[in-house]
Amino acid sequence: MKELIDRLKTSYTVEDYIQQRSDLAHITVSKETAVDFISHLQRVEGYKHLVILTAVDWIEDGKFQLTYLLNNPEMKNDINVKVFIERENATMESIHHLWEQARTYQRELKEMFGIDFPGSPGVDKPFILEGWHDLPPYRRDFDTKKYSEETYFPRPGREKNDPATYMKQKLYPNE
Amino acid sequence: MVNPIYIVAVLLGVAFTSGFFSKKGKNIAGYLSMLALGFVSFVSLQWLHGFLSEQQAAAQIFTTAFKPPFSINLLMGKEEAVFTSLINIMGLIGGLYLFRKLKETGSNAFIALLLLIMGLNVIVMTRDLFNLFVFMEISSIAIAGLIILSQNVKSISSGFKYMLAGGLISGMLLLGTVFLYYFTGTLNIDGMLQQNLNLVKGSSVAVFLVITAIVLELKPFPANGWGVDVYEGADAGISALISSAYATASVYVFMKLIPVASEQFQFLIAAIGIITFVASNLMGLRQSNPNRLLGYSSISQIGLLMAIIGLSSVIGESTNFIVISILVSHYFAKAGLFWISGIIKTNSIRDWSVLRHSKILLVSFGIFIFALVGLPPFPSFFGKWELIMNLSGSHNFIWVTAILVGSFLEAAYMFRWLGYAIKLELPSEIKPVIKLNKIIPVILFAASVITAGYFTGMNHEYGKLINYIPLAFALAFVLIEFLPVFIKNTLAIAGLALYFYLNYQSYTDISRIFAAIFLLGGILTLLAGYAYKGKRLGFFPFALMMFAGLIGLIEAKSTLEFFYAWELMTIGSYFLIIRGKKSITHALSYMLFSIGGAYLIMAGLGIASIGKADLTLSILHQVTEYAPLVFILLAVGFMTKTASIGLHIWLPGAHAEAEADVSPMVSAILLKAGVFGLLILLMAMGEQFIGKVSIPYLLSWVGALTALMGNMMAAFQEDAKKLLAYSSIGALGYAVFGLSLMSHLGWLTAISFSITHFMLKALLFLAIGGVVWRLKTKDMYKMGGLIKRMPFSFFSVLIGIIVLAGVPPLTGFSGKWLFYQAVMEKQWFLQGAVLFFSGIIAFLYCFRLIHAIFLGQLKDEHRNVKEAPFWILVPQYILLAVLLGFSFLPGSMLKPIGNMLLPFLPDGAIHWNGQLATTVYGYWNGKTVMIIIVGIFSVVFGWLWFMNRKARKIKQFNIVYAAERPFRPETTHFAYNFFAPYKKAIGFLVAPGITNFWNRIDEGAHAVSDKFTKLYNGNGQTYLIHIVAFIVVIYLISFGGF
Amino acid sequence: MGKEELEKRIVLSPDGEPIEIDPINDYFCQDLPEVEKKSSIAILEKFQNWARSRSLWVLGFGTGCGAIEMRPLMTPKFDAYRYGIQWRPTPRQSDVFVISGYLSVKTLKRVIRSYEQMQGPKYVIALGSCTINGGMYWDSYNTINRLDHYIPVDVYIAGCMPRPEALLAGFEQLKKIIREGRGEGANLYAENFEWYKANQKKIIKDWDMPDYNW
Amino acid sequence: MDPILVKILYALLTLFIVLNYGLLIQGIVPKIGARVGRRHGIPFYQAYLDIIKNYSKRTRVTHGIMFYIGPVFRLTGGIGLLMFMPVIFGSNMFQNFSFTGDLLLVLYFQFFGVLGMALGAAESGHPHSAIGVSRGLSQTTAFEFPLTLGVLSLAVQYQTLNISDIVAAQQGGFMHWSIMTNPLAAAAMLIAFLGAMGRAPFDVVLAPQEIPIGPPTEYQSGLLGVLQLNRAIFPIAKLILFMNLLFGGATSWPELFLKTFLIYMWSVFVGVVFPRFRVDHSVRWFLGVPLLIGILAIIVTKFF
Repeated sequence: MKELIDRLKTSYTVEDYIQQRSDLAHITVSKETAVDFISHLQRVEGYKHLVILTAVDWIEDGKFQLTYLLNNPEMKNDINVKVFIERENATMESIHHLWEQARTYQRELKEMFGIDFPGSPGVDKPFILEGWHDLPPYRRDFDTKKYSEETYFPRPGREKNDPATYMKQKLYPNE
Repeated sequence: MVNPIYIVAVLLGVAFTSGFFSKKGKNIAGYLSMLALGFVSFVSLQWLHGFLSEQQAAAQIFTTAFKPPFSINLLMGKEEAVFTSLINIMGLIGGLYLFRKLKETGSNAFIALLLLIMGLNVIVMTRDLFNLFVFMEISSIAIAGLIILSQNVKSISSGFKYMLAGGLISGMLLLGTVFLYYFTGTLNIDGMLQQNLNLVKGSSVAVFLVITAIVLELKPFPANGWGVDVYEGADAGISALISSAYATASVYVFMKLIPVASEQFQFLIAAIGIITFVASNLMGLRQSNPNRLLGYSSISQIGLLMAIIGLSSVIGESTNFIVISILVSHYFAKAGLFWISGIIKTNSIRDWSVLRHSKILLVSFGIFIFALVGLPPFPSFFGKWELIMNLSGSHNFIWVTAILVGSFLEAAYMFRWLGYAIKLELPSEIKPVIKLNKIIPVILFAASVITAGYFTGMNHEYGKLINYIPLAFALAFVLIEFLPVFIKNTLAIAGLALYFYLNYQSYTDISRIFAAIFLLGGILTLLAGYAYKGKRLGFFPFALMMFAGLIGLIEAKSTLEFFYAWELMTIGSYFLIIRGKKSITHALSYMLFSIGGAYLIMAGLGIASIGKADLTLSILHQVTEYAPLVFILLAVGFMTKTASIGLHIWLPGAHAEAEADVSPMVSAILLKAGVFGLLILLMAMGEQFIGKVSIPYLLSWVGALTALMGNMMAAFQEDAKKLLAYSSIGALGYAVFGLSLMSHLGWLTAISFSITHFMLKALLFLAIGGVVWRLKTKDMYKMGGLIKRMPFSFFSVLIGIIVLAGVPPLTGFSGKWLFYQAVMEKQWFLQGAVLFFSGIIAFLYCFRLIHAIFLGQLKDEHRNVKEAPFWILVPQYILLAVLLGFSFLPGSMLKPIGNMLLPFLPDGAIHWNGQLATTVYGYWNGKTVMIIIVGIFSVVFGWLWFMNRKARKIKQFNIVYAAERPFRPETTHFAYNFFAPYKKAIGFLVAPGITNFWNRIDEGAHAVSDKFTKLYNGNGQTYLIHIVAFIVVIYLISFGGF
Repeated sequence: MGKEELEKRIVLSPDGEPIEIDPINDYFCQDLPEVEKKSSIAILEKFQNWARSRSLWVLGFGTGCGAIEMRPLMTPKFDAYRYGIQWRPTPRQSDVFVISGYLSVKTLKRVIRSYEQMQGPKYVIALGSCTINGGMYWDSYNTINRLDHYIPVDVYIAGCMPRPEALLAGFEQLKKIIREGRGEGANLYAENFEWYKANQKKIIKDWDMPDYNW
Repeated sequence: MDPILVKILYALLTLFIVLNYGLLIQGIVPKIGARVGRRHGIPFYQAYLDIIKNYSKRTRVTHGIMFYIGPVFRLTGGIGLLMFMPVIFGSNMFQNFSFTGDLLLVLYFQFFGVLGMALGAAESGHPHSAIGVSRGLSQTTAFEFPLTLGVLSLAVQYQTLNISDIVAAQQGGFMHWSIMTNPLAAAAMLIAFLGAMGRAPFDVVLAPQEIPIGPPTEYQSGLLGVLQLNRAIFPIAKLILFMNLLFGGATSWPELFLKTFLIYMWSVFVGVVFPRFRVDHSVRWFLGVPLLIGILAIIVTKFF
């Protein structure tokens, strides 16, 4: 893996690189080069399998982290390509031309995080939520508890406990 | 009487005078020529009239005091009068047609025309061999002149080829003439005939040379490449002259000279003729250039005449009748077709749809095609009939086969052509210029050929007996085509009703049943015609012609009447079928199967007539020789109409593409003609055997397999009308099986089944036709849910399919029940089981039909669709009422039929007690079954109604859909490939093997035709080699081989 | 919202005339449910209730993780058949709807549709805490908290998850309710139809069906 | 009393007995299956409860007139089939209306209900109904072929199509039964019988898990109740037909119960052992060996 990374570094600007395990590396690249980079990995380096495309909301930094986890079935190792994009009006280039199934991930990201992938087929169609009008629910600034209480008629009298303290109290009342 | 010498004198005189006119005076030359031609036509017609009224004796004329060959020796007899009339009229009318063309070319052209006609006249009339030679030369040169005068490269080259071939031929003729003179000492043909040439040593070579030269003049295969090129290259008007006038003269010369030849040599000539006939027609298949196609057709017709004349010793005294009737048809038709081709001026027969710009030309075209192919009521029909009767009557089966094969091939390309003209897209770029002088000859000849047909019929022993009233009634509708549908329809119905009322008592019992199916069925289906608006051009004459044919079948006393009616029905139905939208190929295959079948019938009747003096239909009762062969030929012929397995491929497309009320006509009514034919065949001939195998036994398997195949194919159709069409095939399989049982019960089944099938198929075709009328599609999967929009049609189809499936208590079950009793009696269980299986498969398509159209999901675009037109529903409900009546009282239909059958099959195994039918095996009471079922049904319905009266009516998407909702009606309606698992399991049984078989035959014929056509490479030298080789081969055969 | 199949559209009839299709109105029955009276003959009603209670046909529709708890009832160990309980694959023929666990909004829509397609009298068993107060999904943005705001519930079975025995006990309870003539959920639904509909429509934003699915 | 009225009353009695027998057998057969599996199983009277329940439903919906009368056709088909058969041999009371038609009427009348039901189901517009009908009809055509061959073979053997005569010919001990005297025909017919009963392995028509119970998927309430009544009567009528044709008929009701029950168990046994056939498989299967047996049966009876 090591020499692969070195090889990649000669032609791409790798912003960050972590070798987590012998068969898993995290590489951070810039938003602009990301698709080119992924395409290189797919076509040249044999990372033929898109394991997952997901996102992390770094609300404090004002960024979304996109995670493209790629697998090389020959070498039996994975590369996680991380891309940081702006949280405001988040958009990213689509990779559905590399993997047809990426459109589904991108549809999900659009619905759950509000990250747009212009040109990805059917990206605006509802994914699992039907008729959702609020903030995208996976954004950390969306208050799911408040939303639930406002929407779903909470049953009065329902108590809630912190499981740790509650169980401790139940099981070991004397401690 | 004007002396025939004036014919020669006037023509020659005017020709000479014309020479003096300068270019400015060519108009005068033209008018003078026309006058001259008119005069000679008058002279010959006057003679003809004289001969026909039998006041005139033949006249011998010598021009000068000298004896021949220094003078012209003419004979004007009856035949000469006929032939010169034909030639002179052709000269006149052809001249009229060519008038402008000739005028442009100059007075020389008129001279050539006059000389040609003069030459041909003398050729016909002369009795002197040397005269003959001289005038053949004159007319050859005149023709070559006319051809070359057209002055385009093609015509000049073809004119040159003509000269080349002509030179060679005339050289031979001259040589032969010289030899003959040497051996016989006379040049007079009659003189030669008086001497027995066979005994004169060495004379055979002379005869060989003369006859071969004449034969070559008639363009035998394969030494006829030059001829074809001439037909193609010359102006159409000139080709018409060659094909009609010149060929007429040549044929007569041939007729004059052939007695000189020995009988063996005559047979050889006949063989050449028949080979020419078959081969030219085979090659005609490949042609797309109209003139070349007509050229092949001309050559083939002359070949046929050659064969007939060569066979005159076999045919006997009717040779003249046959030759003249076929020649006359050819003469009118070929001239007319060439003329039309000249008007249209296209190089491809596919462009002939432009004919539709001029209705009158299209009609004439159709008339000419039918006249050429030999369908009634044209002269060649009678000629061909007489020919086949005589040949098969004298055991000449090979000749009969060859003639029929050749005729069939000719019919194939002729009807393909007709189909193109009637149905192909109009090419936008071509618009024919129609000039009066060109169209009048066409119309004149079209009218003449019909008249000629009538007179030919009147001159035929049995043709006289034919009842022309129905045909005349049908043709009368041509004259009132400008009237609206309503009036014409009323007239047509009134006509059928009146005819039935006046005549039904004169029919025998079984005939009366079929007469009722044909005529009352016709009235019912015509009722639906009120739904049409406008004029419906071209429908009524042909529909009525079909009914005329059908009724003719019933009334036929003689074999000719029967065959005439059969062909008439075919013509009418052909035009009904070709009216459909995409029916061009289906109509062609219908026509070809029909003609093929008709030829088999003709051959069968011919063989049956061996040794019979009196050709009434009763000869079938007394067939002594070749009875199995006769039986098979006739049965197969009839089974082309019942569309039995192997002969069925024309039916589905033809019925499916037809119009709403035509489908029931052709399916419910027309197919019964085949059943009727089989019935009278079986009644007359009884059981026949091939070796030890009974033919009805084979027939029973044919019936069973037809039913299986038809029903199974029906189950897999997407097209509603095709489904019904295949179902008809299957149903007719039942009828054939029933007939083949040769027992009282079997025939009772077959006849009652025919009646029921007629009613239910008319019902279903009308109902589906009404749906298609509104929906404008025939694909079932595009329909659905129409029960809400068309409840009346739904009810018709519901009752129709219950009857069709044979479910008690409706009348369909009576057929099934009888059928089993009959099978039990005859012990043909395996066929019976196959038929039962087919009957079960009927459920598949019955359900599919009603489900895909009326049940399931209503489509967007059909939400406002209206119920089928009132007039299409009226006949349906009349039929429904009758069907339900028979269901309640089955005995009212079955008892009378049983009684009718008693004279033929006395062991009536069925006994009636009220409505209770009993046989040795079982019993059944239609009335009580009906009462019990209706009783139970009402009680159950009342119970349900009582328990469930508050049911809420919901709409089409209110269905449980795995907690989802349907997307659209189109995606929710399950109808396409409905029996997919069934198809997967046993669909291989219905792989289109039979269609492929016929397609391969078709391809094979075309491939052979292709090979033959390659002989003709357009090179004059090659053609000369062909001619020389032909002479050598004939020489070797006649002197070496024998 | 991508429901183009439900938007009004213009199609051409076979004659070429334009027809407007309004799918919701044209393809779905627009009637609202009515209160169905009990039989006026008391003894007949009692007899019918007895039969109803002994012939409970359960709709085979598993909504959440509780669906797995229904399966054991068909096995020899629990053998629910002996109590007259059977599973039917179509709501048209079912009497009992077991809501087996949490309900996302999306599933709720299907539940409502299926419930409305069942023929009355019909009963609902709510299985598991999630149907009572949301259970462990109480604060989820996408699962409902209280089933009885959307469809009438006859029997609640608490627990996360309740065992099959509990489900059987629930069925016994339901039988008792039916025999006592209290199993009138369908009528309750019809009576308070507007309230139920309002609640349903509040959370089902893309309402793409008629108000009552017959 | 009017003899026709007497006949009708006796027919009603037959109908009543058969209906109850059918309903009970619907309870008893699963009960037996359950006991074999060491379960309690449903109560033997469960079928009654289900019917009463369905009739007590307060709402019902209909898709149209054909949907509504489809079940009527079905039940008429079932009752009619029974009515056209002599039920108890030698008894004047239980000949029903068999005087009105022979075996053929019975064979063809089977389709009356099938066709009506198919039409009713199809009007619901539910694609699963149509698929179920398509499967049902396909399978029916397939098993009817060996069945017919078998019946024809019997008809050849006895030279009659009269059911009463066929039964009469089999009297005098089990060695005279058709199944002993014409084993080939019996084999073909009993195999076809499996298809006719619509139990496993030929129950893909209903296929509850795949196309929710096929044709009747939209039927509910009273309409379903009518269908359930037919489900009680129609199989028994078929059983009686097979009993009459193959097993010497019955001279008394207990004999009828015993024989039909045992014939019924034949399809049950096969059903519990074999998994389900797909339609194209079952069509091909019926047109294979069973068909050959049928043909053989005909040939043997005709020529030997």
